[in-house]
Amino acid sequence: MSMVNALTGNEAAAKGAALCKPDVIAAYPITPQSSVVEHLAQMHADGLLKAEMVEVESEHSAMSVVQGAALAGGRTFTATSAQGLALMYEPYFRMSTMRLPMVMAIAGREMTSPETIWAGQQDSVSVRESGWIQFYVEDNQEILDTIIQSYKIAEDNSVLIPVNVCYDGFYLSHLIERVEVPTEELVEQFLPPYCPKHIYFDPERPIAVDPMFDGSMMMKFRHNHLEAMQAALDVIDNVDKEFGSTFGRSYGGLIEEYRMDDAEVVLFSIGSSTGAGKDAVDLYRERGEKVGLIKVRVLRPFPTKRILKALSKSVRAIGVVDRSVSFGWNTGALFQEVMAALGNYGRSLPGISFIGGLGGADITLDHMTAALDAVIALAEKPEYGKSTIWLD
Amino acid sequence: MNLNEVFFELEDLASPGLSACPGCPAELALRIVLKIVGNNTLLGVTPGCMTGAGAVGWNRLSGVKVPVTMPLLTNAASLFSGVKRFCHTQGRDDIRVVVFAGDGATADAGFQALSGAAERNENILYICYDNEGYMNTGFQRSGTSSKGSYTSTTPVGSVIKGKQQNKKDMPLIMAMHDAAYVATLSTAYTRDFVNKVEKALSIKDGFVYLHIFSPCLSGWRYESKNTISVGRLAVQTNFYPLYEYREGRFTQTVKVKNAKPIQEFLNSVGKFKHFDEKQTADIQQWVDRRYSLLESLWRDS
Amino acid sequence: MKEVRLHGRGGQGLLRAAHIIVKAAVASDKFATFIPYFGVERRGSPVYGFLRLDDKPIRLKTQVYHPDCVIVLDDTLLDEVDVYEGMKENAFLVINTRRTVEQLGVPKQVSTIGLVNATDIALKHINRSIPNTVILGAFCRTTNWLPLEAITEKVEKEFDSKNSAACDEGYRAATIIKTR
Amino acid sequence: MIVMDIKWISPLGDGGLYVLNTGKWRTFRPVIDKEKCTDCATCAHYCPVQAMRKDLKDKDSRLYIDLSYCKGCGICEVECPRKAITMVREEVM
Repeated sequence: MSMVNALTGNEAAAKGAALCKPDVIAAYPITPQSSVVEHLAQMHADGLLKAEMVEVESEHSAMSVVQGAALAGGRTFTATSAQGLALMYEPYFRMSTMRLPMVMAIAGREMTSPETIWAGQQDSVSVRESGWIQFYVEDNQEILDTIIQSYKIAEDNSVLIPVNVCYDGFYLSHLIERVEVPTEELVEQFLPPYCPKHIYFDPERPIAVDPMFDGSMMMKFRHNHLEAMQAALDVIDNVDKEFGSTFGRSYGGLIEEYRMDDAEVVLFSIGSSTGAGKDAVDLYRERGEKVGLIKVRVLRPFPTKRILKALSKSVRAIGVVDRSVSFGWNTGALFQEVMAALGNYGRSLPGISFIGGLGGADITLDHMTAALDAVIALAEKPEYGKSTIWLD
Repeated sequence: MNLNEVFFELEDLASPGLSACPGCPAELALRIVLKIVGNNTLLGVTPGCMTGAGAVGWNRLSGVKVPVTMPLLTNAASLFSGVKRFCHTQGRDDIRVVVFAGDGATADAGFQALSGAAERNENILYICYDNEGYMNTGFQRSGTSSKGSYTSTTPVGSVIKGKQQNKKDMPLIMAMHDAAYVATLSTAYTRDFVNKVEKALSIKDGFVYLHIFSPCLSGWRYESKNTISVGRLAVQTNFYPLYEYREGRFTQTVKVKNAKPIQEFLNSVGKFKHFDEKQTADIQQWVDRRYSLLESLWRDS
Repeated sequence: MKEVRLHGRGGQGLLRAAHIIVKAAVASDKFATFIPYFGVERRGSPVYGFLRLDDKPIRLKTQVYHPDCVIVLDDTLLDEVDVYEGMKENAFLVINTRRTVEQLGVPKQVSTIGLVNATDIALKHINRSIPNTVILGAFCRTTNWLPLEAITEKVEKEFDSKNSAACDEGYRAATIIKTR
Repeated sequence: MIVMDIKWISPLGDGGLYVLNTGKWRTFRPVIDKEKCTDCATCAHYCPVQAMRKDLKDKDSRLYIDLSYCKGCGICEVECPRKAITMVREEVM
């Protein structure tokens, strides 16, 4: 049924978006996301993409154009990186708080300074409190598949929250590999048309959208938004299962547990470094070490319960490999999230934060094995408050 | 359209009770525009006086009788480009998409989005009501504040007296984007005002920009009853000439015979009260220079 | 898994050559990945990239540090880049050069060298000094990892028949030297 | 407490029209001198709240002011070409 192609991450993102038949697309090129815009423009020029393509003058306008289209009831798509995301922050925040579902791909790039154009997750990780759902994926197939999943999640009536599909710049955006591209018919069968019933911007129903609200109303909206985020936890898992039965591929939903049975030492990964992490786990399993890996696929909403469940009683220590930093914590960002999730439920495990891969630096197999060594040592001699280890 | 029809027959689509200052010409402009554009409209009103006055609404109430939303200060033109593009995908090109924006949302923070939308020739009607400053938040300077104006961020001190730079000329800038239609309007010239809004609506092939001179009684310091006369003086002194641009041609629409000295306009509002002879001469020189540029455009096209 | 590092200069078509290898591998039901590593996109500056080939899915999305094969599209790079860095034992080297093997300073762990004057062959077929499709032929011949037909078919599809003829000549013209 | 009423998901002004009782703002109210007024409608062209009314279908209808929302700005007094409108101090109600 599906076509097997060799696609770059950016091509996979463009193809995934096109398969979902958005009504309006607006995007502005930025390294390393640029070829997403180029591929979409080419498909549009070839008549293969029926969407309105708006060639905006900035990311701020890209997010604004799709916001207007979403406000009026359309399905929309855009993509960006780093400075582009920073520039669109104002309408970006508004998109989620107006509860306008859409999908935006982020080809992750380190934030300046020093000046850089290369990979890093600081851009998207920094905006994790903006009310969007955020996926972090591992390979190009997952980029394409997650974009399709994301429309279904975003548009679910119990969710209605926009979704970011984040993939590491260059390490995925420019990586070319085998990707199965499903047929339009199959995607159509999986993803029903978007018919918003919670927002109207139509002369046939003349009401204001987003007038000024007082504080008490604001609390109610935020409350609802937070509840919807929690509702999304189940929706994400279920959509992934449904995706699996339709397309034959699934990703574990919120998290992927890799060789976690009887694991005593667990490494957390996020994004494209997961592959190196899995290879490292395989190497250590071959020598009889009881190690496992949890790939955090969704950073928002945070998959607290899935993580708690995955960390069975046998687990004695954890390590978290971040491609971003948490200024002020002196650790990576995901590390703090994981630790907070455990602490809130009275689970206490010694852990180490690993920071690597900033500004295009590689997170290698050697880094992952070194990280495992450090966590194994920690499990043998448990200790809290361990210093962050920089993978350089 | 007959003016009696506009003022006594067409439905006022704004709420009858908006909290704009008594005598505010922007409120008048909004009401006239909405009457003419009619019900089949999607309206955007940028953060500023008119949203402060309740044009978008409050809590679960709406300020006008057409669908309305408040875009950001920075993105009215692009957000409504998206609205219009989506309407197009639905085969609903008949829906008018109108932005009613202040000068901050137009000439300053919102300028990039505006310029982009005009360059793409998006099929929207963008209206700027220019009260020469951020009047909703306490009369701060904007790019369209005229030179020498007192504003709360360009105060009159013992050394520096008012804004030090000239007004950003938005209508000419937008004409140079080769927008489908550009015009300057004043609520003091009703017939011209109505003609231009009607003409704007007749243009369906691209970006339309209307610039409305909108004196501000609180920020500029004059009595509410003088709103119209202040606006009229701006035209009669050539401070704010009324003209339009369409398909490469500039046309003066209200001719001023024997223009009055700028002093008369300056005297009509408090924000120029501190002017000495030199400041008056400077602004007169600016007015004359710009008017002769416009004259050459009108003459040559 | 076979790991390859490619070296070239901007404008020599390194990226498209690597894409062709990946596409040919995928079309042959194999797995392949390629990550380019480049800075500012400018002609003439050194560029490189990392290719992996395997019979099963490739999870590693990292740079290649210990290549089984190094492909060099321009021998002038030898003077400014350590193209041989980290090469494995019994590694392959495919190089566009008019020099003799003795002039290349090949490290001892390299066991098979494919020499090809790709620039002249490219000039002959496509009238431009873009050696990428010629080097693909030489790569097939030197390593024997992929069938030539799989590559030429993709070259013809992505470029044209002149380029597939250039690729074919690259295959035939390559001088294969076994050092052990 | 889970609030998931569909109405409350996105902020909508679906409760009707927002109307302030701006008629209460006045210190002075406009009064038309019917003798002087020629029904030229200049006042209507300039009234920011559009309070001037006239029934176009009735030929005998005269121009009048709907004071419900008139804020008493005084523009009509200044702009009336016949000086037919006067602002007078509001009575204590």
